[in-house]
Amino acid sequence: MTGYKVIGSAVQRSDALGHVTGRTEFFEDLNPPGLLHLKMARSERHHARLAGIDTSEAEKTKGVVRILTADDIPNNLFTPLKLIGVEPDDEPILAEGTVRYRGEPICAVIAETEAAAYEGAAKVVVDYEDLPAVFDVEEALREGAPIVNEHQRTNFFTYEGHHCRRIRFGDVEQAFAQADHVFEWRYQSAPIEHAPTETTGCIVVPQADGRLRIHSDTQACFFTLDNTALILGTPFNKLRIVGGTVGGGFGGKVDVVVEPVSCVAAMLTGRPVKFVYNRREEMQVSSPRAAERIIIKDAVMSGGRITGRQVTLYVDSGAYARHSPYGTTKAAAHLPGPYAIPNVWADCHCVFTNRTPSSAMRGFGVTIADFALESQMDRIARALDMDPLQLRLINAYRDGDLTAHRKPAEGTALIEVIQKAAEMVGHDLPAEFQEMSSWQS
Amino acid sequence: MITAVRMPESAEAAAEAAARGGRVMAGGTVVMAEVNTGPVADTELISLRHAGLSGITVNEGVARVGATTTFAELRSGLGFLSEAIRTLASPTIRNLATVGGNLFVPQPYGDFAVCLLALDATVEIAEGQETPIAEWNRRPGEIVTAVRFAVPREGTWFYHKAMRRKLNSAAIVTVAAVVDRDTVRVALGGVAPGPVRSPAAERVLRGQELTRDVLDAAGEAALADIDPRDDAYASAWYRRRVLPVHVRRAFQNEEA
Amino acid sequence: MAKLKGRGYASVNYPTGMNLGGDPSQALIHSTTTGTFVVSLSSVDLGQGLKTVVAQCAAEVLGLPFENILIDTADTDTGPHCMGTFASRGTHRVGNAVIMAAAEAREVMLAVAADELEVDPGDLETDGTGFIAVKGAEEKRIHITDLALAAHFKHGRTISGRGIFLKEQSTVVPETGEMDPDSCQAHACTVAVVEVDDETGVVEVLEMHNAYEIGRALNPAMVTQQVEGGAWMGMSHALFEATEPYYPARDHGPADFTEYLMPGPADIARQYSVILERPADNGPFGAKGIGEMTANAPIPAIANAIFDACGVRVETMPFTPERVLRDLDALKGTT
Amino acid sequence: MPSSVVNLTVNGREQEFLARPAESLLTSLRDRLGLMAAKRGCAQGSCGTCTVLVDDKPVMSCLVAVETIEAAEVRTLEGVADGERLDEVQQAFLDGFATQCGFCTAGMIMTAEALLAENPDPTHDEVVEAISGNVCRCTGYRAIVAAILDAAGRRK
Repeated sequence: MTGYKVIGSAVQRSDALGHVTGRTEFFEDLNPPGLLHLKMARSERHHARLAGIDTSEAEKTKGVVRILTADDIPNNLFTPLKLIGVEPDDEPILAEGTVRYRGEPICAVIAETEAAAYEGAAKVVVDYEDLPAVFDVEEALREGAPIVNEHQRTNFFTYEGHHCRRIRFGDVEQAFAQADHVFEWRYQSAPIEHAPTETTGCIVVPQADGRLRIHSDTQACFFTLDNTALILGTPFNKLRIVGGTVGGGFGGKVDVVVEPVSCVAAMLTGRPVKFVYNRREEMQVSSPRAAERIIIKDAVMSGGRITGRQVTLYVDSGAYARHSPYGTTKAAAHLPGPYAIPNVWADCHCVFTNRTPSSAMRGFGVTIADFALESQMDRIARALDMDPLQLRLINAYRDGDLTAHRKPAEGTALIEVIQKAAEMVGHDLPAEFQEMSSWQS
Repeated sequence: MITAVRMPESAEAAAEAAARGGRVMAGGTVVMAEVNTGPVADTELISLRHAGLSGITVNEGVARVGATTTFAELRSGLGFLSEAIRTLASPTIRNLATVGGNLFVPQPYGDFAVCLLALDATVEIAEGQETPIAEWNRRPGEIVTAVRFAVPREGTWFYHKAMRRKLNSAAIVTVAAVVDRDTVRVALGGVAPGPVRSPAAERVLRGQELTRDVLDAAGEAALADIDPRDDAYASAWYRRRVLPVHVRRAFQNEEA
Repeated sequence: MAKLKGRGYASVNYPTGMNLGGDPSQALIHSTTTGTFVVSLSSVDLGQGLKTVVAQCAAEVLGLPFENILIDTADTDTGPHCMGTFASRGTHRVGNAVIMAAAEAREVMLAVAADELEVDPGDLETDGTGFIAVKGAEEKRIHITDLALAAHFKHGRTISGRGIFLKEQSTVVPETGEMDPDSCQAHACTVAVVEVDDETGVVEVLEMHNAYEIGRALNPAMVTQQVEGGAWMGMSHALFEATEPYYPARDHGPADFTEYLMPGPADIARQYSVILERPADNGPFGAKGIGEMTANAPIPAIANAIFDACGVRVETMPFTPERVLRDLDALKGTT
Repeated sequence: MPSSVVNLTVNGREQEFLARPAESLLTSLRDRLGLMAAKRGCAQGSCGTCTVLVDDKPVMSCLVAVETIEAAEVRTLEGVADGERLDEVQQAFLDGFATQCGFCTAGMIMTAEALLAENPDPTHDEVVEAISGNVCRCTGYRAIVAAILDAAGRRK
């Protein structure tokens, strides 16, 4: 055994007592006196020029305190990964001149009650001039496609001068030329919502010393604080985030979408403000897992050895970048899957369309790639009339193999989990496959 | 914005309140969801909770079910409907949702309305008049007080609902039917803007043994009576494609 | 009508830690006057159990009972910086930072104990129950409560420690994609057993067999939670979920849990799970991240099982009854 | 806006408070009475996180206009434990690692309380049906179903 006393033991979760007694505090369990409610008037169009925004009726709504537009946000244009140097700023907190997806926030209505905020938001009159919209990644990349986001200039995110994130390892063309078989198939996924039971939200409470205390269900306190401070143009120490209890995250609560506008509302009214997505907003407006399209072309020898793999990946970023450029890089780093393939070529495109901006979600870049890669492995095995586990074992990466991104593999155990799974379901493997090991070549 | 909630204490008072305008609410499962999450045009809610409209009576084989009887109450009150009610939302919702309210929910919800159509139920309106459900159209200010139907003889009631989940899911296709020696009524849900009867399927089934061939023919015939739509659960194509399968399964007692 | 049964396989790896590094997390730890160790963080527990596992790490390093550890998070005024909870980085980054902080605190703890017991710190050991004792002379010992009181009121010392974990940022060579994106890789193989209704295209997942290699299972019960919950999510992604069911059209987007389909408690598969451990050199006690990856292998395992069952190759997620049935029809040549 | 005076017995205590027209029981519990265990996951009856017992029946409190249940008995998760002593359902959830993020837990436990009060020895399928309106996005449900069955066993 390991000799550890606490590590490796199933000690009770430290948060479970609070959960089963209902005492765990989530951000919305705070109810400060004088709380105002913020609701958004959102774009009803996929892509449109905003010819006019009339808030006069909304302002007259009983209980409405104030309405915010883009002009009220100090640094309205941002991108959350600017903290790690990603450019350009491409997304407004509140729409400015153009809306690029249905559901994009235009005006924030602040009111004494939730009902009044909803009613005010419904009374904002927006005059749209529709622009051509594009909803498909490959159509978006075609010449002449309408430009989704002029801050990005093109419908793809630019990686150091390249139109995509690339992997170039070995020579796939030669592998295809020398292969016994070449297989090419296509895969696609739908956008998927994080669907946390607790929706995204925050409550901002102005403090006696002029600072703002932000109660949030963010997954990343300082990330949210830093981005919010940049948007507000305030010193970082004017803000304080109190969080740490999240009713389901799954990557959906790192976008910094509710805090900045709530802070502006709290600063301008001098009162606590709550902005929490309703269920419809969570399902349709909050960023989903990106829809992906993946084309895999493999060079395969008759014995099952895969000698070349070419992958073309399109990640649908929606109208704005958010975390998708990083997710696309993460996908590239994951290719060609857990296999030692000597020739790998990948073009991973982060594409802008007029859909809800996608962003981080549990394993993004990897989850959908695994669907494609492991479907591909099954198809190859069937095409060669091979045992699907043996095909994987033949190609499995081991310690010391150089990955396609040129990092020596270590701590690998793909072979061992395959052997274990085979054992679990009574899938017989010949002796040579049972004796394989990830840490011996 | 809602500025008042009326709570009439009789059917007559409810009808009077409704005649003056306002949104009628029974269990609240539809109306409160709207009130909670967006602007509502109405300024008044008329709650039927205290209008004395709940309760089940069975007289000489005819059941009268008060409009605000919940599905939880109905499930324990009328055994033959148990399976149908099991497919309807979740137990917590069934503690609130009412028989009357179910008449007003849009497809692909409203499975009980499909049952009522198959049962050839009548709808009782506050004024005391009854209308066969197949001919009934809601008029503004009208309050449903009860539904009435003959309890089918044992072995003559058929119900089958195809869902995306095994429990708590809207209908892909709902089939409810009464098939007796001299009675054949087939009602379908999920496949049209409202619940529909299928005269074509009924013609095929009338007087026949419910053999595989007959059921297949009935299922095919039923396609003539539907007008399916796309929604979040299924496409119109899919509903049309699987309708014959589910018509057959409704009578075959197979699992979905 | 037939229910067609099939089995499918998928094997995957998953990176621990934010791609490309440059994502530090810090931990501060100090003892109260009575020997409770407060770990100050700004890290967020999403329900995956971060607070519990890092408390286990602190307890193990300090050699004290789990109950002696309190986790204080997540307040940016009181907790030191953390990049956030994502990318399966929490246990790895924060665990390492806590271990470093706890090791520093342990050194002070042993130094003060050495003063109290008048021995060399190197001769001391912790027993996991709260005592610091002289190796080989267990009667010569001091309890952490007495020790903390002495440190504070007699020696004027804080028993505390600082920790940070930083994986240096790697830049990508844009021409080739050369990079050092991760800290370690965990592994999984899932076998799914499904049944396909050949008249309706409905797929039911009957069983999922999961073999996971995750470096070290810091808390096996919580590992099981992740494996089971993730496999459910994978099954949900595979068969049900889409915010735009008619992609690329944006029509009929589900707006609530009624329309947004996920398997309910009646739809879950029987699960069998086995955990293997191959400790990672850079992981806390060898642990690799398991939070995200558990949803991944089930998806292709189900896709492959569907093919095994009925010959339909699903290429588009989710594998709805409609998609399966259209392909079944095409196979039969009926459309 | 005219508010109504509402009287309820909540967890055995008589409560009188003002509620806005069409205010949900959930809002009253949280905003008027400070009982925060019931959660707002959707406010539409689709998630079950706000489930409480009204006259012993589990209902989604977001769907109940509070003024329509004047004088009702309401029980929330705050009223389940006996002081610091957990009841069997709570203990089974704790011991069975049936919570992760914890947001669905209050609704799950209250649904289970109602089920076990009515049916002390439920089958697996009866437990599954009882919680079929309660969404959990973390656990995959198995541990929750197991905990409820375990709680039934503990009560025997």
